Amino acid sequence: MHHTIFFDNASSTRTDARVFEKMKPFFMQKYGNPSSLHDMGQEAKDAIEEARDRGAALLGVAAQEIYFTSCGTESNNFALWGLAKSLQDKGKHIISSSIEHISILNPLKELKKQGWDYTLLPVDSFGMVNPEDLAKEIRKDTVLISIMHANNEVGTIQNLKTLAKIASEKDITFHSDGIAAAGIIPMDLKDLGVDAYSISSQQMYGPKGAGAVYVQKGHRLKPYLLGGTQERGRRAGTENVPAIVGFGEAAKLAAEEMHIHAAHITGLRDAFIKGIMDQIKNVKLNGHPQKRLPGNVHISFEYIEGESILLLLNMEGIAAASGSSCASQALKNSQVLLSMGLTPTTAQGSILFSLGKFNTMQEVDRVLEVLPAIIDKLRKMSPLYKEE
Amino acid sequence: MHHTIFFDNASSTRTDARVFEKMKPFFMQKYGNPSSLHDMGQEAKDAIEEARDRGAALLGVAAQEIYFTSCGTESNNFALWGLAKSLQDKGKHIISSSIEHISILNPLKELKKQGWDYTLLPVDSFGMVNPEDLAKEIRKDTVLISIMHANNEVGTIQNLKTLAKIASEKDITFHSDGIAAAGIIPMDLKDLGVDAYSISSQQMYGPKGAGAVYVQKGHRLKPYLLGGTQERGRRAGTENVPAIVGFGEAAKLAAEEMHIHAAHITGLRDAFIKGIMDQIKNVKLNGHPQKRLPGNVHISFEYIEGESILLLLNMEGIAAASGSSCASQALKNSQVLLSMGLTPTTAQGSILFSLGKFNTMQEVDRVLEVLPAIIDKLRKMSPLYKEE
Amino acid sequence: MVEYSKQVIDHFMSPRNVGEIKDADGIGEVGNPTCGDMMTFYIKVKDHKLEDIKFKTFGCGAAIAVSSMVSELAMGKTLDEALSITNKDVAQKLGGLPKNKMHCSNLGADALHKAIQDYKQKNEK
Amino acid sequence: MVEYSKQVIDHFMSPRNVGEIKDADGIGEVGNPTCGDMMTFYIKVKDHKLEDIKFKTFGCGAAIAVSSMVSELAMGKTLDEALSITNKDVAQKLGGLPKNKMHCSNLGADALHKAIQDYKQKNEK
Ligand SMILES: Cc1ncc(COP(=O)(O)O)c(C=O)c1O
Ligand SMILES: Cc1ncc(COP(=O)(O)O)c(C=O)c1O
Repeated sequence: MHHTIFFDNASSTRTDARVFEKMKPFFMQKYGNPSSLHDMGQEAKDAIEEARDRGAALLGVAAQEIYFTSCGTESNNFALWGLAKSLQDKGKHIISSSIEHISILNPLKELKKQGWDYTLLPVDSFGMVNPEDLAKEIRKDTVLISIMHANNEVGTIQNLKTLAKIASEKDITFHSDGIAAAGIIPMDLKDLGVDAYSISSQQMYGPKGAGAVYVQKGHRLKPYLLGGTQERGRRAGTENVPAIVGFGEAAKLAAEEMHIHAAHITGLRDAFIKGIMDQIKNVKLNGHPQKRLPGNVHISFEYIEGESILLLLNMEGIAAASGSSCASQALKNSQVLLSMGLTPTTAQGSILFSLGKFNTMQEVDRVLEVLPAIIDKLRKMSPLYKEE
Repeated sequence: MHHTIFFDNASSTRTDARVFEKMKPFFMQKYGNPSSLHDMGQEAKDAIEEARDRGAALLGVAAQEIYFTSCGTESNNFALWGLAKSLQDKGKHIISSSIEHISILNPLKELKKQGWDYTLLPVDSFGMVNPEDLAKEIRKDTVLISIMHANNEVGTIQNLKTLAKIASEKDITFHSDGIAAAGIIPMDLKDLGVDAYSISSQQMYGPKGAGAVYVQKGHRLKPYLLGGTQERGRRAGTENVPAIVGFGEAAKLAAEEMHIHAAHITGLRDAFIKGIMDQIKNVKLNGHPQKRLPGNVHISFEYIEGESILLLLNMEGIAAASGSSCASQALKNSQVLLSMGLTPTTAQGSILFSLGKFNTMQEVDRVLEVLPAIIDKLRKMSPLYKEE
Repeated sequence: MVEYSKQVIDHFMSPRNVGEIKDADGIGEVGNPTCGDMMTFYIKVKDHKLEDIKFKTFGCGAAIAVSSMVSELAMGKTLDEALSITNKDVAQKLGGLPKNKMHCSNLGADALHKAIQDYKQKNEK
Repeated sequence: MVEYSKQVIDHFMSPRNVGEIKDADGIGEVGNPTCGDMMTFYIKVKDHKLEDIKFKTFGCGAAIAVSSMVSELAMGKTLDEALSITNKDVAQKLGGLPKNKMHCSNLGADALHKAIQDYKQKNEK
C-alpha cells in the first residue's frame, strides 16, 4: 500500500499528520459530549468552537455562519433543503447546472417530487456556465440558485462572483457547492458574494466524517437532521468531535499554506499534462485551460475504455479515477462530460488524475514512464483503433 | 482532565484503546475512498464490510441488513423517514412513546407537518410502555411503530419482544431506537422480532461519527441523504472509514466482552445506589428496579435543582448529567420524567450518573464521599427545604 | 464548565449571605421550582438602610450566584439605592451570564425589590 | 482492485488471442462503445472446428477477460460445441463476475456465436 502513487486526491486525501495529532486526544482523553455541562463537555465544546473559527477564517466569514455536518453530501442536502424549505412561501423554482455533483442533483429530483421545479443550466465545452444563461432562466418564482464553485471531475472553476451578483441583484439566494474548491484555491466568500456554501474536510487533508455549510447571517435555514439543539438547533446529533477538530486544523493549515501547495501542485500538473500530450497521440485535456483546479488532469484517451486503463495503472501501483468516485462503481457515463459535449465513446475513455500536496515530480515521472505503454496495449486490443 | 471521574457514559464513552489502534491506519495510510476502483479504494471498502459483519454479528442479523450513518440521530431520522415514506401508500399513522429520544420525537413532528399522524403511548411510573396500550392504539392506517429499547435517561428496558409481536401480528413495521442498549446488553434482533433498529458507535466505546440502521431484508427503505450510490444506494456520502472501522471493532469487543462488563458495571451501580440511599434522605431512584441498564443510576434529590448539583460535582472532578445531554444546555424539564409522573420540582432535582466499563469501585467510593455534603450544602440554601 | 465567568463560579461556590432572617422586616419571593429557579430574600432595615440581607435559592448555578451578588451589592445601601439595582447590573457585576440564563435565573434584583416593597407596605400603615 | 477474481485479473492482464484475422471465415460483433463495451470476434474454421480465434475488445476489465476466456474455451472446439458455450459458463470459468458486470460486459459468448453464424451464413449458400 505504502508505495502507491496516489493520483486520486479528488476522491479522498491523506489526513495531514499535524491534523491527526490534533485529533488524537479527542478519542481517549477529551471524549466528553460537547452538550454536557461538565468540564469535559465544555472542553469538547471549546474545541469545536475553535474549529469553527478556523473554518470561518478559511472562508472569510463569521464563525456563527458555519454549521458542521458529517460529509459533503450532507452539507449539500442540508443547504438545498434547508434553504428551499425556508424560502418556499416566496416561490418554488430552483436553478442549478448540469455539471453539479449528484449530491445536488438527487436532492433536486426529490424536491421536484415534493412540488418544487428546477432548471439545469448548460455548460460550454470547457464546463463553464454562461452568466447570460443564468440571467435568462430566472423566473418570478426563482428563490434559490445553486452552482458549484469548482467541478470535481474536470476541475473547471466558475465565475462565481459574476453568477452570485446576478442572483443578488434579483434578491435570490445563491448557494455554491465548494467541496472541490475549499482549502485548495483561495477564496473570500464575502467578496464572492455567495449566501451559502458547502465544504468538506476530506477534500483538504482533513479526516473523513466532517463537512460544513456556510449560511450568511440573516438567511433562514431549516434543519435537516432533527433532534437535539446542537449547532444552534440547525443540525441535531452528537458532534463528531475528533473529525471536527481535524477539520478545523486542516482549515488552518490550508489558510496558511495553500499558496505554497497550489504552486507546487500546479507545477506537477502542467508537467504531467505536457508529458502526456508529448508522448501519447489522440488524447484530449478536458476542462478549462486556465480556470482549473491546480491538481486536475482530466484526459480522454480515444479508442479505449476508462476502467481498463485504471486497472492497468493500478497494477503499476498508481491510483487514479474515472469520473466521479461516487459513481465509478456504477459505470455510468459521466453526465459532466456529456454536458460538455464529449461523445459517449470519448467520455468512456476518460481518466481523472488528481494531484495533491503530497505528490512529487518523481511520481509524475514514474506515471509518465508507464502510461504510454498502458494506453498502447489497450489500443492494440481495441476494435475502434486503427494503427497509423 | 485526566483525573475526572466520568460518570456520564450515557452522553459519550471513551474510545477503547483497541478500537483506536484499529482506526489509526485509516487516516494516513489506508485513506482511499471506498468507492474508488483501485486497491486503496478496495482496501477501504473491505474494511467497511468487515465492520458491517461485526455490527451484524453483535445484533444477530445479516450484514446486508446494516446501513452505516454518521450518528444515532441520523439513524433515527433515516429509519423513521425511510420507512414511513416507503409505507405511505398503506397508511400514514405512526405509534411511538412519550419517552422517546428527541431524535425520534422531532422527526415525528416534521412528518406530521407533511401529512402523517402519530400517537405517543404513555408509560408507567417505571417508564414502561404497556403492551395493551400499544394494541389499543393500533388503527387501520397504522404502518409504523417505533419504541425505544432502553431509555437513555432512566435506563428502563422495554419488553421489546412482546411489543414487536403485537406489531408483527398486525403486519405493522416495528422500529426500535437501540442506541442506549446496543453493545451494553445482549440482544438478538431476530429473536426480538424487530424490523428495524438504530445503533450508535459512541455509546459503546467506539468513536463518535458512526451510527447504523438495521432494516430487515424485504422492507423498503427510502434514502434520506441523497447523492451517490454508497451503502447500496441507501445512504449517500463518502463513508467515514476510520469511524466505521472503529465502530466495527467496538461491536466485536462488545460481543465478546459485554457479559463481563455488564457484571462489573451492575456491581458498581448497585453499590452506588445503596450508598446514596443509605447516606442521603429524600432521594428517589427513577426507572425500573430490575429492567434497567447496568450502568444507570438516575436519582431525584428533593428540594434542589440539578444543574447546581452538577456544578458542585464538577468542582470535585466528577462528570455527571441532568437528563439527556442533548437538551441539558436548554434547561428544559425532562419529558421522560414528567411522563413517568414526577412532579416538575422533583424532576428538576434529578441527576443521571451513568457508569461504564472503565469505571471502578474506587470511583464509586469517592463520589459517595463527596455527594452527601454537596446535597446538604444545596439543601441548606433551598427555600423548599425545612431542616428536620 | 458551562460558560460561567470566574465571578459566577466564585459566588456560586461561596455564596454570600445564605440563610433566613427569622424576624425579617421584609420578605420577597420570585420564580417557582417548576420552571427551575426560585429565590426568597429576607431583609432587616434600619434608618432606611439594609442592615442585613439573607437569601435562599432553589436553582441553577447562575440563580445562586445572582442571589449572592445581589445581596452583596445591596448590603448597607439605602432602600432607594437598593431599588435602583437592576438585574442587568447584577449580570454585569458577575462578568456576564450565558444567554439562556438571562431570562429565568437573573431575578435576584426582583426578589430583593419585592422584599423592600414588603417592608414598605408593612411600615406604611 | 474492484471485486475481480484472480482468473479475471489473469485474463485481463495477459489476454489470450488478442488480434484480428485478416481473412477470417466469420466475424461477430456485439455491444457498442456508447454503453462501454464492444467486442469483435474473428474465427478461422477447418473441418467444422475452430482452428483459430482472435478478438478485439473495447471495454472494462471484465469485458476483456471474458473475451479472452471465451477464445480460450472455444479454441479447437467444433462449431456445435462452441455454440453451446454460454455467457454464464464463461463467468463461472472466470471464478464469477461482479454483479454489475454480468449484464453488459459478459457478452463474449454472444460475440463468438455471431461470428459462427456469420461463417455459417457465408457457407450455406
Ligand atoms: C436513546 C438515544 N437515541 C438517540 C440518541 C442520539 O444519538 P446521537 O446524539 O449520537 O446522534 C441518543 C444519544 O445519546 C440516545 O441515547
Ligand atoms: C464537488 C463535490 N460535491 C459533493 C461531494 C460529496 O462529498 P462527500 O462524498 O464527502 O459526501 C463531492 C465529493 O467528492 C464533491 O467533489
